[in-house]
Amino acid sequence: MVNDKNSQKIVDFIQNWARKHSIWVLAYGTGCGAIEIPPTMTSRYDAERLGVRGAATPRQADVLLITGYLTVKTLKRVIRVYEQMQDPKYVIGFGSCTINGGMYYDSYNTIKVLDKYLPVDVYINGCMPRPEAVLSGFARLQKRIAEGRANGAQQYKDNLEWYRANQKKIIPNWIMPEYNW
Amino acid sequence: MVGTPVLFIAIPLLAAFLIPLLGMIWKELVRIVPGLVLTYLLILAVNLLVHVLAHGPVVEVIAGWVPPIGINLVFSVFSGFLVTLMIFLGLLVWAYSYRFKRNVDYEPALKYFLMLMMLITGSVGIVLTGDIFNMFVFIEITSISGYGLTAFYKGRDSAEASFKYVLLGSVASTFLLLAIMIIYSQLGTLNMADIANKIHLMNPTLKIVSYIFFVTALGIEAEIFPLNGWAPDAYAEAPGPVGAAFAGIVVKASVYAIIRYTFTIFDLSGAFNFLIIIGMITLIVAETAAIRQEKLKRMLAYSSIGQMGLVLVAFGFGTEEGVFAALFLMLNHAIIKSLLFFSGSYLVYNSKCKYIKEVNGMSKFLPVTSLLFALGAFAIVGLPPFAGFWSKLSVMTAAADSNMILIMVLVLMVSVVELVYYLRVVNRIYFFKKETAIEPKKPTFNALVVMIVLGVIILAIGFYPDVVTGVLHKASASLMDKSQYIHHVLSLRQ
Amino acid sequence: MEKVLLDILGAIVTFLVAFVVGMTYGGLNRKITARVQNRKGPPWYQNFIDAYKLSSKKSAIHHGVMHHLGPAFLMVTSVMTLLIVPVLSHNNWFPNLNFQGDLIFLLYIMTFGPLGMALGAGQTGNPNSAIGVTRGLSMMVGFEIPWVLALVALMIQYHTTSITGLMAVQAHSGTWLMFSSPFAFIAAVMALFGMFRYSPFDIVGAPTELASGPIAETGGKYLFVMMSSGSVFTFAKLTLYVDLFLGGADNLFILIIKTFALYLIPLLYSLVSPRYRTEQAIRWFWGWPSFFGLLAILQAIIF
Amino acid sequence: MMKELKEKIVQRIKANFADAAEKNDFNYNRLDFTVKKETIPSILFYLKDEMGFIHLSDANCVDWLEEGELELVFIVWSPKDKIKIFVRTRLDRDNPVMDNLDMIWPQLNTYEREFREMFGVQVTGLEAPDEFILEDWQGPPPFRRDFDTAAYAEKTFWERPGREDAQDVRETIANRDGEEIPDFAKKYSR
Amino acid sequence: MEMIHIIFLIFLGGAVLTYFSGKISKVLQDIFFLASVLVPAYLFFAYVGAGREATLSLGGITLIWGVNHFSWLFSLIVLGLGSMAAIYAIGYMKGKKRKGYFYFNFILSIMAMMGILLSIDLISFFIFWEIMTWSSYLVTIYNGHDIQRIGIKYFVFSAIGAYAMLMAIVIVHHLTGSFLMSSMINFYPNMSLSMQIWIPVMFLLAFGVKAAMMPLHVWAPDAYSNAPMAYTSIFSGALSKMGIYGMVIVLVTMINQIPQGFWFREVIAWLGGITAAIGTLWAIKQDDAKKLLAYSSVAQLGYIITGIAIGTELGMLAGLFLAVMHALFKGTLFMVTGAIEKQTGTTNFNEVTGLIRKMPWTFIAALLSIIALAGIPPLGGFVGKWMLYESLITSNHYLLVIVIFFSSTAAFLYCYKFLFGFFLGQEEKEWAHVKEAPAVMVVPMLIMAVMMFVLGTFPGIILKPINSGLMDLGFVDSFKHLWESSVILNVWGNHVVLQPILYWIIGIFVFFMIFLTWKGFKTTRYVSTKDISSSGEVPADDENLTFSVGFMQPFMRAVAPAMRRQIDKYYNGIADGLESLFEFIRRIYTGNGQTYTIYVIVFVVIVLLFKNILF
Repeated sequence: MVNDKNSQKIVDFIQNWARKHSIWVLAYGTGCGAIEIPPTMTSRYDAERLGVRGAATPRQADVLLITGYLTVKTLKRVIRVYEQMQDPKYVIGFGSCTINGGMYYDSYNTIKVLDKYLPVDVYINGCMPRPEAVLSGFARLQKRIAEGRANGAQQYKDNLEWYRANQKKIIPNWIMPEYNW
Repeated sequence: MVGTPVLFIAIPLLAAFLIPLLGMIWKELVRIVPGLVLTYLLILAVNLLVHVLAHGPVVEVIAGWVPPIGINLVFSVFSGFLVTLMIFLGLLVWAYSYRFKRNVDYEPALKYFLMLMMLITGSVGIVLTGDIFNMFVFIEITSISGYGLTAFYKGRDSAEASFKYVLLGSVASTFLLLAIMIIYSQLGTLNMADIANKIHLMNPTLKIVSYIFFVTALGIEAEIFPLNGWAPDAYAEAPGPVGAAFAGIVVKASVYAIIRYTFTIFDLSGAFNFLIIIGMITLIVAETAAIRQEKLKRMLAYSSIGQMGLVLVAFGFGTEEGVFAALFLMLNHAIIKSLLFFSGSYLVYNSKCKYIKEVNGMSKFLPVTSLLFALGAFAIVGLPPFAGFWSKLSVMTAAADSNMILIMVLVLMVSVVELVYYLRVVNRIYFFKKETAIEPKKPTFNALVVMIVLGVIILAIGFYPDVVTGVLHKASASLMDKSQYIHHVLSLRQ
Repeated sequence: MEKVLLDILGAIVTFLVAFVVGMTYGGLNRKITARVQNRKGPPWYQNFIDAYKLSSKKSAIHHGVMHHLGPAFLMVTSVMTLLIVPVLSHNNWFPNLNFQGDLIFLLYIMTFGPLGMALGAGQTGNPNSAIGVTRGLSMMVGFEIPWVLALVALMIQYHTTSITGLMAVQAHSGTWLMFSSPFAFIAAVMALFGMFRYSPFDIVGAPTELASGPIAETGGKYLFVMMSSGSVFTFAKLTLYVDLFLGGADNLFILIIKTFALYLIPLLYSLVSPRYRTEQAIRWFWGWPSFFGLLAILQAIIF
Repeated sequence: MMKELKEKIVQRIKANFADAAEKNDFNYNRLDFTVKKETIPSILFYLKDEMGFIHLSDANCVDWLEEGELELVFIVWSPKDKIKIFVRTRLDRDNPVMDNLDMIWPQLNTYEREFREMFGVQVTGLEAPDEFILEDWQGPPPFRRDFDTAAYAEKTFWERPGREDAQDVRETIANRDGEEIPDFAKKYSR
Repeated sequence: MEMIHIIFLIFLGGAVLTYFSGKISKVLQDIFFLASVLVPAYLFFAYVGAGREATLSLGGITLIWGVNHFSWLFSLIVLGLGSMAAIYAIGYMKGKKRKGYFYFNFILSIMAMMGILLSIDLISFFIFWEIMTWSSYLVTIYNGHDIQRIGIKYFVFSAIGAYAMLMAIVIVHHLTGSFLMSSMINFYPNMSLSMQIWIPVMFLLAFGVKAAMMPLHVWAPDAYSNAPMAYTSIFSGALSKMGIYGMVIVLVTMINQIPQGFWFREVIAWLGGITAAIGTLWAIKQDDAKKLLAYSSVAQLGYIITGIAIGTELGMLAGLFLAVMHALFKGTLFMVTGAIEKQTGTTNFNEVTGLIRKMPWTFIAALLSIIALAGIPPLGGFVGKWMLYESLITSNHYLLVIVIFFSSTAAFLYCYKFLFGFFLGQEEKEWAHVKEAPAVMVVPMLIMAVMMFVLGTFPGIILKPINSGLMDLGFVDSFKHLWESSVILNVWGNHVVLQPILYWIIGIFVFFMIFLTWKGFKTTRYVSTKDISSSGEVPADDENLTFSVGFMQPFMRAVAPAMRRQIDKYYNGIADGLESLFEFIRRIYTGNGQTYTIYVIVFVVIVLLFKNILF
């Protein structure tokens, strides 16, 4: 029954609908962006009405929200957290820093292009993006999930070697466990 | 072969005097002769005891003068039992110390065995004699050989201990003589049976005073608190086997004397309670003092004093059960304390100060000795199935039957204290690491045999007490039967 | 055999009802919380979506057998509790395991799951999980005291240790135990705060401090089972309280009204309370609630 | 008052440390001494133990590229006198070596790790993990002035295309999503 | 020569043979050891039934041994647990020093326990009681000189108890003229009131020490935790039950005969309850498994004491059932601890972690025992707890039930601590080499674990002998009235049928187990315990992340006021005071001859002064 293409479609549709309306966010507060999350979640903007909800650990989370610049040191942790998340999982790059380095474009220790290292599904630009922008980002993610296009995790899995190479380029002492699925 | 009681005094005395002469012939005879003599005496004593058990006490008159004028020796079941026990212990002490100081030279061995024989003679004499002045003489013989044995090592400490013994011993002689004088002035007789017969004629105050003097004098020998100041030092400074001899022979004889005075001669109603009180005080003070001792032999000495206190308490019940318990206790004490002294002196053989802490970890080097010491310790605190349990049980039963609940509580509490200090030593032997650099001394073969024999006896009595209870019951009955004693002695008049 | 099959069928029905009602309560909880905080809040069916999403996660990890089976232990507790508690008074659809359901049995079976889950949490090796578990178990010792005091008061007052017995007492006298044994009710409700682990007693799984504590390593289907088990357990507990104190229910509608009314008490209390530390929570439970429990026992002995 | 106090302190330090070059033209409660590298431990000890400058406010390193030297600055503060003293010393830039000083103030340990990692100062006797802030660092010490940050970043990290011409991305975004740029926003776009 | 004689002879001879055969061959020693425990056990169950008697006359006293149903029940505990522990000990003692010493005392302990149970007269009861004491003492100090103090504490407490019992025995002998237990019991109502109070008190002192009843329990945690684990399993499992055995006899057969007995039982029941609470609280605090289990034993014995002190039929059933269960699960838990000690060399929770994948069978045994200990259905512990609560409530002990329940709930804390500390948590590199314990150790544990499971479902298996034992003590038959083979009931007619519960629990468990395992089976994967979500940090191999120090800190903070007072301290104060008193007495002997002479004079003067009072 599951092999049947149409029923698979229906199942996919329902699953994507559920995923779309239940987004558990692991906010990795690496930079100044972390301060934008509380207003997004609380009364003023109330992201919970979209089904967005904080998750405490990567094991439970659906979305990894990277709020701000990543140094080499934090990148290592972010990769680790991402790999611990359960499939399906999504990444939101938050703020200019994740897109092109932002104001840290010439810093000696800050990565500038996040999607070389992790498969980013949605970028939210701005420095800082306001909660409206964050909500818009979540809406965009929901849209992509519903359309089945939010397949960053699949992309990561397929191109693991490329991502690894990029990661290892700036993290020469690779001591992390291998990503094994 | 049924001998006569006089042999028990004559033969060892003779042997004691002959030893120096024989030593001139062949040095080894000094060591051999006492053993032969004691073996012979033991055979004699056992035979006589068997005879006495069957036919009643043997009374022997010396030099043909019948009592109450002459001197007589009484071999009743009670005294016979004690004599047998003493001679047996004497034999064990001899066997244990056969190779004693062998390598040094001839003179110490000569003195040692001579004085040992004298000690046995005196003690046996105390038990056998039926005459109070004669008893005084034997007590002096015992004491003097005791002084000598205490000072045997000729060191500063042993001389001091011996001097204390002499000091208190002379006080004892004084009081004993005083008491004898009072009695003789009142009743005009020195024969025990005769005195017992006439004691009601005596002035009550003088009777009490003389009894007190007797008890004081004999109490010094019998280690009653507070008269026993000499004892710890003497035990600690004398050679190990001598400690056993003191505990097993001298003290027993003195206790016998006290008991004889209390039970047979005097008719004081408060004497039994008096015995209980002084016995109790002795027991408590000695056992509690023992727990804080730092030297092994001193600890054993205090333990020995405490046991004697318990024996007095048991006698003090005044019932036949009490006497039975006391005799059982004396027997066990003689055997077990000897074993403890024997094995304990090997545990601290080479140490200078004989500290308890120097026995640490000895079990690795002296397994058998340690085991026997532990056996002795377990037995003396009265753990079943070893010998000590049965005597403790009989003491308790006797106390309960006399309604002495408080005494029971105290005795048992003191037993706990006793348990603690013995266990501390045993734990040190087995479970502590050896810290001091003292070289352990392997026991000689004959010592080992003696200790094993004692251990076997302890186990035998523990598992099957019937081997001794029969004799003990008869002995206690014979002590309780005062009129029979008087009758047997005085019937010789006719 | 037929009876067993019917029992199983009844159990499944009960389970489904409990699941739906419990999940709905969870959603309503979120909605009410949001409204109190002047938010719009998620829809009431949000919990169903979350549960379905969790169950449809494509992957899951475990740290060993105990971790793998921990949710099953938890589920056994929830379902067993549910099956022993009589859901409706006179209804054949919920025959359950009403073997004179015993309160003492219930007290113990209710600890089976937490212990099993604690073992699972322990095997993850995550220090946060272990810390959360110790806090949870400690708190359990806290609230069990007033809870047992209340139950013992009921048992000795009405001479029965079974729930059906207590229900019969209420049916017979016509008064709810909540009125005839008010102190026991107060103590039991205060203990309920601890059982639900809502604020102020939510230090067990404090998300920011402990990374949600015992479930820190649990995701996907495991979390789904735990979540459903929690919902079922919520319903079972509330039904138990309704049976004990509110006279039970004849039909589902009344049951839902009663349980929801009861559910609002800890819920609303949680909305206005900050968080207690563990020892504060324990002492709180050993304070007023236990006092009321003792009063209940006194009342039971005297009357 | 303050001046007298400062004068006294200067006198004491001059008396004890002959090589201390003093610069005392400040109006504030501040003194400034430049000493030789070897004198640093003793002067710091002296200030802390004898003169009541028990608080280490800061320790810093300055790269004097033109003079070929690194300057270490220790700022100590006396809560009693309310005076702070800058103690400076110069190290050879090519071979910067200093002694470990964290026995004076334990917190100096952290500063010394920073010197080591960011300026390449060799601290002899320092017991601390090798990495401080920069994990997996491969380049030269980044706080030296001859370190070309931009070049290093360009070499090590990817640059997103479009960045270099500094063009406003909003138009692009607007075009892509079919949005209108509001009038008020247009003035910001170039 | 009765079979009972033969059994004792085998024990004795076996002990000696075992001791000396060690000099010849270690294997021979093991064989002798096993034989001298297992053969008497077989002989006992095969040939000795209730009603058999044997006598031995010693020292004018006739020792009588016999079996009734009640002692048969306890023999089951002793010999059953003893056999298991003996098999286990073979593995545990392998390669250890002083095996002969250990085996010797092990056999003697079992012999002594059997002797206690078979004794009909008080003297043999006392003899075996003392043999049990010293043999267990000798094993307790097996581990060396650090525990000398502990051993002596144990022995002193035991000796005080035993001597109190000895006093009671000789007083009874004085009153009745016989050493028979039955004559004591029959004569008891005719005694004076003070004797009616003191004799049970003195007996209970002895039994309370062995049963670790508050405030006599202070020896137990130290002694239990320092004995070799193979022995502690019978020390805590069976030896402490001798105290319970005696207590039952005293409480039920003697005290029940007088009206004041109610208060007696009340006091004992409360002491039991407080013991349970205190033992539990202290168990939670421990960081060492042995200590934890030791305190836990104290607590569990508290339940048992409460149960039998209540004295109703259900209470007795509960107490005795818990006694059997306690022997099973505490025996197993000590064996588990021993196995872990054997394999890792330590039993400290702060050191050992994550053994579950290395020692799975041991874990299963531990898990089942812990579930039984915590009283969670469907294992046997629940049945006992259930009956205990029912009996407490029906006999109007309302506050006591709260105390018991508190300790029973708080017990979860240490239960979890035990399992977590050893088996769960991070799998550290330090313990990567650990292997499962040898089969000879694992099999006894598993057998006992299975027994717990069976007893949880069919408690009737053990309730039957308990019932016949209680009938021997004068209770009415409670079959069908309080219990059936798999049903327990209370006096209000409420009953729990255990089998369906078990089926339901297993059924639901299996269902969800399958659900969890099957659903997304292929994408479910195992990850190591180093792979945890710790804020993205990657713990290094040698980095110990296990949380075990200060494990129950929050709870301990909550109950801190209750734990400030330790009974131990009072005892230590008494001991120190006594030692200084003894030191004072010792100073009477000054070592000065003149002083001694003065003593003599003073003695004579005093006696002469008081001569009129004395004589």
